[in-house]
Amino acid sequence: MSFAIKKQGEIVVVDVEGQLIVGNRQELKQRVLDELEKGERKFLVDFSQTGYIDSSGLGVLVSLSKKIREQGGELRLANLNDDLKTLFELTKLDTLFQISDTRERALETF
Amino acid sequence: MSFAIKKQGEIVVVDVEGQLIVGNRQELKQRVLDELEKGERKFLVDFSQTGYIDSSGLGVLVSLSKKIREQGGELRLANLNDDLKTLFELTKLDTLFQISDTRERALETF
Amino acid sequence: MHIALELEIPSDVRYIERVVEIVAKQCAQFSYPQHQTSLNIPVALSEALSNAILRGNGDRTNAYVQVKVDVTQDRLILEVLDEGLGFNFEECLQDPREPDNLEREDGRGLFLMTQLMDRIERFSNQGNVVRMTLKRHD
Amino acid sequence: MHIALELEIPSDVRYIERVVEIVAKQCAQFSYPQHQTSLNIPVALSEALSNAILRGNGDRTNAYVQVKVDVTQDRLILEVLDEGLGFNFEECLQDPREPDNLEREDGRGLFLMTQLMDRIERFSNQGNVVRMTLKRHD
Ligand SMILES: Nc1ncnc2c1ncn2[C@@H]1O[C@H](COP(=O)(O)OP(=O)(O)O)[C@@H](O)[C@H]1O
Ligand SMILES: Nc1ncnc2c1ncn2[C@@H]1O[C@H](COP(=O)(O)OP(=O)(O)O)[C@@H](O)[C@H]1O
Repeated sequence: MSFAIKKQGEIVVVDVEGQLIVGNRQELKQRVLDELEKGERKFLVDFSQTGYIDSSGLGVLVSLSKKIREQGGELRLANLNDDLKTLFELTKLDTLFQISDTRERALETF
Repeated sequence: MSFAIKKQGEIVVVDVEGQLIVGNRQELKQRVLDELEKGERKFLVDFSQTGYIDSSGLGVLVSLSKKIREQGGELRLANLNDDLKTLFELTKLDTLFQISDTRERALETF
Repeated sequence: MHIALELEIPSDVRYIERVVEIVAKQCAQFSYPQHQTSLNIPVALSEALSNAILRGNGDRTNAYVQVKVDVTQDRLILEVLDEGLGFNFEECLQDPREPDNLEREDGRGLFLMTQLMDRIERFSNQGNVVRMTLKRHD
Repeated sequence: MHIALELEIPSDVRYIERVVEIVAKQCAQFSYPQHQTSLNIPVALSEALSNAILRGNGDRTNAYVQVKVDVTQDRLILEVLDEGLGFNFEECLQDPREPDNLEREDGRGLFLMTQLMDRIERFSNQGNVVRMTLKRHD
């Protein structure tokens, strides 16, 4: 599991490779907060390479989203497979995030 | 696990794909004996696609080799990986069979 | 065919991913449907494991977590054992979908376990045991 | 980390390949060296299983074979249980390398088990048990 962070235009795109779980969510949190600190405001997390996400992974996304909103920014999500969609629906987190089917779409509409 | 049998020149070549074990050795035996019945005399078993062989698989090779010899023919082996070589050495069956490193070599020297 | 698997790991969240992989592979042996081996089992088991490690064993650094798996063609039983004092499942279970909870960082673990498994039991047996049962849903 | 696995199969040689695959994968989890997971374990376990099915259970068509696996970083213990009356291992063990035996079709199973494992024990415990121990050899 690892995170690849790169900038596309003015959007910070994070690829989550592997699991997003209690063992590594802290790393994701810190890396996104570092970018926020540096002044970045638009964030996209791409799950096309993600396995499963546990409740603490979901929790990190919720808390990052809040912190980013407090700074006038936004965190969006893209490329959830069917399992991940189910997970967001079960927890109603699909109502909290703007979720795009593809990365391109998410980048265009930001 | 399956067996592919084809003829190259006057040599019947048998590819053992997967395991050669108690559950499928009977099939190998029958198919080779059918060819022997039809008048074939030169047989090469190629193990390049083989996983493991158990004692009943070794037993079938020994008994086929004997039956073929009794008809004035020969059974040779090719492409044993390191594990299979160890198995033949442990049981001294490497002294009973003519074993070639490659199929080409086995075909040439038959 | 019937498989029973027992694992024991140190109380450390870094083992979770490996345990989940081993258990999910075992169920794949029985050709459980893909959404169960890639969503229900991994997520519910991760939740039970991280609770056992962080809540149950907590600061007991020499403690262990035991996982027992019992699989047949029809159903999977997962048991996660920690060395803690146990807890009241019903009281600790919250609904993270409620407006007041939706933006909270924590409190989704037990809820996800109930949603992703067919049955959850909690009992004490020389430590705290959470037992989860999943029927094969094709 | 420590894994214990128990499997129960009908007394039918067609299950052997699947059981071997499950056990070998479990050992691969502990990164046992490749020659052990691709030679020693598969062959020794196949031998014990086919003896349990064909010799131990024999014509008992409703009988089962149980396999218990206990793996740690350092060693693997395999137990194969059948419902037969047991046998005298030393007396049944032959040397297939002797000139008189070299061209025999059968009689290599117990010999291969002793060659491929570090230790073999046979005892009775509500049926016949063959226990094989393999140390990790890197
Ligand atoms: N194994 C356990 N041992 C003790 N308490 C537990 C255990 N599992 C869960 N709990 C209790 O249940 C609460 C809710 O758990 P959960 O829904 O997973 O949310 P979170 O762990 O994020 O708080 C925990 O905060 C804890 O008090
Ligand atoms: N599980 C078992 N139950 C009863 N007898 C057994 C068992 N395993 C082995 N034996 C005896 O040991 C003999 C030798 O076994 P083995 O070396 O595997 O050769 P093979 O099975 O080819 O005869 C068998 O023929 C059988 O009499």
